[in-house]
Amino acid sequence: MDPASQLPTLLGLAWLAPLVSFVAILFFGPRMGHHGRNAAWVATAAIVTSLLLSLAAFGIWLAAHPVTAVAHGSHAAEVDGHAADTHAAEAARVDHGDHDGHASPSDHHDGHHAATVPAAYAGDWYTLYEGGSLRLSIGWYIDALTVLMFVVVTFIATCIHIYASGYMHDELHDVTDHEVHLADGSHLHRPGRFPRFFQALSLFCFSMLGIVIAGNLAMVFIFWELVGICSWFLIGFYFERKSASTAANKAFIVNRVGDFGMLIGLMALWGALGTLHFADSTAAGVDGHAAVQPGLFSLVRPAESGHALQVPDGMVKFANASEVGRITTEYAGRPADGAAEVAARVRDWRAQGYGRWLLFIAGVGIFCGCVGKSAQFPLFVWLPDAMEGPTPVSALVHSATMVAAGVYLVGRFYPVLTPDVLLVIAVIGGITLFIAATIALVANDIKRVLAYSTVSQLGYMMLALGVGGWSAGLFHLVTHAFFKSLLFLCSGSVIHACHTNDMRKMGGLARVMPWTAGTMLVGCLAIIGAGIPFVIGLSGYYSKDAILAQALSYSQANPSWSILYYAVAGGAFLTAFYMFRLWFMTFAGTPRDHHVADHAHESPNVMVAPLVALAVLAIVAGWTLPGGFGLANLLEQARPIGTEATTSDTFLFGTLTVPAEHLSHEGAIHVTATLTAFTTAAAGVLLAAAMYLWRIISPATVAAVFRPLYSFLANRWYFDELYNAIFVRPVFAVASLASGTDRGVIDRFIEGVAWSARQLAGFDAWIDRTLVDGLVNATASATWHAGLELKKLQTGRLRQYVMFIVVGTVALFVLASMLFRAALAG
Amino acid sequence: MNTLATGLSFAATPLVAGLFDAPVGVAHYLVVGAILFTSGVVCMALKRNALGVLMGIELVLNGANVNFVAFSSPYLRGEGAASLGLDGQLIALFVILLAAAEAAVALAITLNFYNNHATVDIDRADDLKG
Amino acid sequence: MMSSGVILLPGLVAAVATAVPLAVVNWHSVLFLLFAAVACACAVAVVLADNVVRMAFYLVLSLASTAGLFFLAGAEFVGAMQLMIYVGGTLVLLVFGVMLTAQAPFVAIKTSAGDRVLAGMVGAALLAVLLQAAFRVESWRRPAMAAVAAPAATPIGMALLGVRVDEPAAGVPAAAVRSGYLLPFEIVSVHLLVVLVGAAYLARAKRRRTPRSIDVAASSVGPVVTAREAARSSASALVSGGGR
Amino acid sequence: MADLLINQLINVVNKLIGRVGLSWLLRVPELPDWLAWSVTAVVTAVLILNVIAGGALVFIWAERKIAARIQDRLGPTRTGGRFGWLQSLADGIKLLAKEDLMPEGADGMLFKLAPYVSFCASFCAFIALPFAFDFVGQRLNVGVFFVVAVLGLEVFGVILAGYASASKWSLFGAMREAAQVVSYEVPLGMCVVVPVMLSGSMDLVTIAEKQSGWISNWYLFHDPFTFVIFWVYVTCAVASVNRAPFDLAEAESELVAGFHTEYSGLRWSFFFMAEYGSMFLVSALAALLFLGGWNGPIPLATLLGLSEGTGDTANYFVRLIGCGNLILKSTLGVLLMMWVRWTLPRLRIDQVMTTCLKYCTPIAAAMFAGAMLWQLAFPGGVVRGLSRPAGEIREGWLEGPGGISAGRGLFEAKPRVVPNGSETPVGQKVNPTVESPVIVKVGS
Repeated sequence: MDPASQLPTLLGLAWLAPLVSFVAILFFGPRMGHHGRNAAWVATAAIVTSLLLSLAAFGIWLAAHPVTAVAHGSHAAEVDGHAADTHAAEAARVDHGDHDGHASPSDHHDGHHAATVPAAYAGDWYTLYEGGSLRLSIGWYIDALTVLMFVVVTFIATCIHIYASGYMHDELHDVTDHEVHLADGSHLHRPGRFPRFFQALSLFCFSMLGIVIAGNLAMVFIFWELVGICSWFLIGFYFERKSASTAANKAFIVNRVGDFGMLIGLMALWGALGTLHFADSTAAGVDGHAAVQPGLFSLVRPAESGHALQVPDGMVKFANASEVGRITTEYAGRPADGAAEVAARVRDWRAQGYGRWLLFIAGVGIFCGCVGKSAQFPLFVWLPDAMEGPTPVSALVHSATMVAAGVYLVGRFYPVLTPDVLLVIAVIGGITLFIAATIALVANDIKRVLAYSTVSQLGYMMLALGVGGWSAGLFHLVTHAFFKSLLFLCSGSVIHACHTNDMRKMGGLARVMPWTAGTMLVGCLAIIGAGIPFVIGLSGYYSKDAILAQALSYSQANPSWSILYYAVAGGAFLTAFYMFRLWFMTFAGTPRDHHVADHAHESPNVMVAPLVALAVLAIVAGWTLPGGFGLANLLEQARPIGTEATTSDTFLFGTLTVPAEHLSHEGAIHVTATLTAFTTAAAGVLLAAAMYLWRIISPATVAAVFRPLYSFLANRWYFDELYNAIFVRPVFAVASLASGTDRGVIDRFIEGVAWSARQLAGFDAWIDRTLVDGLVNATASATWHAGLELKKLQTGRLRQYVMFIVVGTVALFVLASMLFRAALAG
Repeated sequence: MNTLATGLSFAATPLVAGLFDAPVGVAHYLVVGAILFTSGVVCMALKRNALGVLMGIELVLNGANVNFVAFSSPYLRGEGAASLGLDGQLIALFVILLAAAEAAVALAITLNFYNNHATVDIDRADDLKG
Repeated sequence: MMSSGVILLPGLVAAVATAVPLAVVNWHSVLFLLFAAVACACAVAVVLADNVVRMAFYLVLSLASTAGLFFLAGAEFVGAMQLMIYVGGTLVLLVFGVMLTAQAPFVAIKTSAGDRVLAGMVGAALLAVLLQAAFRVESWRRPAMAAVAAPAATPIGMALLGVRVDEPAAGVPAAAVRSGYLLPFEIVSVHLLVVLVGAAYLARAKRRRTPRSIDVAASSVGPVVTAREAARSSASALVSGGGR
Repeated sequence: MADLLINQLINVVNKLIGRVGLSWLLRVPELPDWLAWSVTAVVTAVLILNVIAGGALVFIWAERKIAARIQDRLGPTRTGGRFGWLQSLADGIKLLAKEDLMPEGADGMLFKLAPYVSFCASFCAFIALPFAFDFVGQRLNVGVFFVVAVLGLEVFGVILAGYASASKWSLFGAMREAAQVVSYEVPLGMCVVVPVMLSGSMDLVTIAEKQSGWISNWYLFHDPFTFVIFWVYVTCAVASVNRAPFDLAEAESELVAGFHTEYSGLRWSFFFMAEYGSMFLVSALAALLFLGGWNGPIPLATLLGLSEGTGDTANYFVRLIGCGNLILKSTLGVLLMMWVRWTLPRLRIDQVMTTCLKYCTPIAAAMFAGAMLWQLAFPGGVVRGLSRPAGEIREGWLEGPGGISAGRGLFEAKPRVVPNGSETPVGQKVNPTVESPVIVKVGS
């Protein structure tokens, strides 16, 4: 069995299957059955195919790299590393054998090293462009994380496809959109767009999988943008609705802002290092045999430095270009010596700190992209509005794919991030999680509550990554993907039943739709991390505890940043509160609006089935089986090199210590974190129950008491207004100024030119009319009168004409004989 | 009578003698052609009857033909005089053909004229006079 | 006119008898004079006659004797052509003359004396010019000794097919006269076809209310009606005959 | 002494007879040129006139008898013996004795001239008609063309007559005849063109010579197309001489007597002679064009060794036989016309036109094209001439090496010096001493 050659093939096929269905639906969608009914089957078949392929790849991976309990400590790490290393080595051999892929960043010669080298396979399918040092290619980078993400994404996407094929059935016939009011007051009546929806869905899955499998940053960026486009399609699916189209545009534009930063990061990396590949790659050298070209990871964490993070030579030289230039001119004659000289100096320069800024900027830039996609603090405003899209879209976008993309990229790019960048990430995540949670407290739209919870959960992940909890963050990403998509689908089925998003109209639905209620309860428990401490819990329990513990250890390591820990704790409390507020308001108690409650009903099985599946996963996803098999340990296989040890660094924000993650499993920290999480969550749930279940405290009075705070939160911290004031208005002002200039100055000038031209033409016309026409008319009239005179000659008497002819002929003869007598003589 | 005849005869003697003993040359034909031509022209100029005009045309063409044939004839060819050779006869042929065509069309026109004006008097065909 | 002719002829005969010793009479010249005299006399008669039918009769005689002249000149094919086509065409002229003008008002459309005088003068002037042009060139007067091939229709046919098999006339550069006549021949044939169609179209029997001619005819009596009916019955055939 | 005398006598007889073309007068030295010419012309004209007049007499009698037989009568039986063979002579005397009437209001001059015009037409046509090799008034190299053209002139007199005798019957007849003749000349011309094409000459003598030999050399049997077109020719010929069933010009049932209603006596008899003359003419033309001319079905003379150049007397007899041949064939043609006349009913004018424009013309055109193609495909006709030397199987311009040049040779008499145009085509052609180009060809 040869994973190095099989994994890329399997995952590549899994990646391309949605593309096939996209193309098929794009061209034949409308012809697929009545109103394109079968498009759903095509898309579902495609995504199921890729799910099966991903599962196969998962199995192969597990067979190749059995998951064992991670014994903490360097010794165990060494063993594990040894195992992984051997695998990588064999993989690399095979690769070099058939030249279609290239080995992991684990260089073969540093066999037994203190650090564990994650098992990974990298390679290129196709090279788009190769020039200078830049090589853009469609390639793969496969490690445990990739495989896991594939399974998660395709699984959730499958559920959502099935769910959507039921949810979107309205689009199968002509639709009257009651939210769109035409000029004549009537409602928009349009044909259904069933195939288009699945077409976009397939493209979305394709793009997301592309990001996951991407082998270099350029490819990541390409699919990054593709995801943006798809989100634009899907959020704006009801583009006739003003709100939907604005939401789509908003999401797109806000993402552009992030992507701008990402572009900066890409430029910094490529300009300084000349490559965008994660892993080492073998470029065919001039002499034909392969020459290993180091990738980003091995550049930033070279093996000879024990995989410790250091500013790569390229960046140092780039930062100190003036010196380099001077030296090269010095050794004009002998470039070899010049290169040697520079190489000799690099160490000193690095010590002087050249290039650190560059590395920082690169990290922050890439993170900017993630901020946009993952809706982090400055740029999270698009996500709640994105709820305008159909609910399956919300589920897909906000659980597994789009927002996950940012977190995934940070995780993937982790080795390159310096502690300073990590701190930035952590702070941003903290702010995000707190703001979003607070807003979620007072939101009444069921989907918005979920949206803000998503944002805050993403903040959790970012914060986890920022404080060094690599596996904690990604673990939460996976679990969150399950239960958040579960929650969305539940809310979808609720909306589907009540035809409203407003929780204040709901209540007491648990009786009419028990399955939804139950599954949604599971989801809520999972998201608040409920569980019996130290014994067992839902998936959220494990991931959240890991985050909390890591935050705690980080705050202990850097006391000045302990605020992060409190943010996490508070966030847990808020999360518990608003989630159960949602559940109580929706399902518990008595119906507030009978008219809604009466025709509420349980959703069809095709929608319930995914709920159950997801609920099960939301429960068990976090468990670690005896023998050590579990997501957490699986992720450990992919832990970036050089991050398992505590690292400390001094740069921008003083000295920062990123504690090793396994430290957070030490007893003290672990216990504290678990208890904190439990208490906060319990408190939140109790408070929610007190306010919405037992009605001990009246929400109204609370709102009245904290009126200003309430309105502040209800207005979402006035973020939209803020951006409106900061960005939108100035832009409008500039635009109006420009248009004013155009209208006032340029148009005036042009009109002036036109006016003068018109005057000139008028004069010209006068000349034409008087002089030229006069002349022509004079000629004409002269001719006319001449004709009148000559007319008399035409008497209409044929014989007269004959006479004229004869006389003329005779006259000619006579004249000729007189004039040319000589000629005629002969 | 007799006096007139004899006087005429004496007057005509040199001419007639010349005509008789001089071999026929191109000039003789040309004279015939000229007479035909002239009488055709005069016919056109005199006849008020459309058919008369047509006949005049025929005469004119015929006179021209006589000239052509005369110039092309191998027997009348003068000393070193340029001769049309066969081309003269060919041209005469074409003239005849086209004369026939012309006669057809002209007769059709005349018939129309007669249908519309109930006459063939071309002096009444002045509807378009200036 | 005829009376004066009656007087002149014996005069001429007498003149011939007195002035010309029969021994030197040239047979060719005699035939020429005969034909030429008939041709010219009939041409003049065409001018002088008033009755259309007679005019046509004289015309036919004139043309026929012209054909005779052609025979004398060795252009036998042209002569035959003349007889066939011209006489055919004139025959149709004659028929039309009968049909259209056999009725009292049209038998003779008189021309005013002034016109006659004027035309006579102009004609005389033209004749004078032509005659003096005819006698101007010396070499046109008397023929020379020349090699003569028996006249043949063959070279004409070949020339019409674009091949020249006749030897060039004396004193003419060969290249100048050797052009074939295939293209003109074709053009003329197409032209004749077009004329046929066009004439048939122009002369077709119009299906409109009885034309004025009919009214006029109805008022008149006698053979007129019959003549015109004959015209109706055979208009197309006659026109096609003319187009031959 | 005596045998010398006898030899002299024989020579003289030979001269006299052999030169029956009458050009022997020219050979008499003391005879002035102009007298010789005029005597020749007069004698020729008289001969032709006799042919016409005698023919008319015979044909009138024949017509009477045939009509009678076809109508199951006896016809003339008394005048001149039991066959009434003097009947037509008696008729002639009666006609001469009749008074010549001219209706009032007739155009005198034209009324008088019309019969002679008609007669002149058919008379002139005879000038170019060869009765045998060298038995021809004036041999023209456009003989066929000339004959057809002049034949067309006959209708002229008819129209004049119709107009001049101010009678609607006459006018009707004239108009009908004009229409009919003018339109029938088209297919007639096409039919005539076919033999011309085959023989490559318009000279009737040449055409006839080309058919010498066995009967299979007649153009009638040259190929299927010529066979068909011969009958087209017969139809058109009958129509162009206004014989029944095409005799609308003198449809006695409708128009009293057509164009000659008003005529009587001698003038009428001239019309009559003209008619019979042209009947004979078209028949002779048919004989010359299709039926081998004066060549009998069996080349008797050739078998007897009496070919050209074997003495004047022999030539004379050969040609006399040929003349008899031609007259026989022509007479048969005339009799055929009579047979048709008394058998078929008269056509209506529209039927006449239909026959001409819808049947004769297209068929003639198609046959012409067919004959042309046949000529290109297998020159020489269906059956190769049986008795003719190979060199004689000539088909117009297809013959001889170098094609056209050889063709030209056919008519290429030696260029002769013409002193002052004194000798003209007319004179030169009458002179029989000039060897025929055809013979030159065959000899060489």
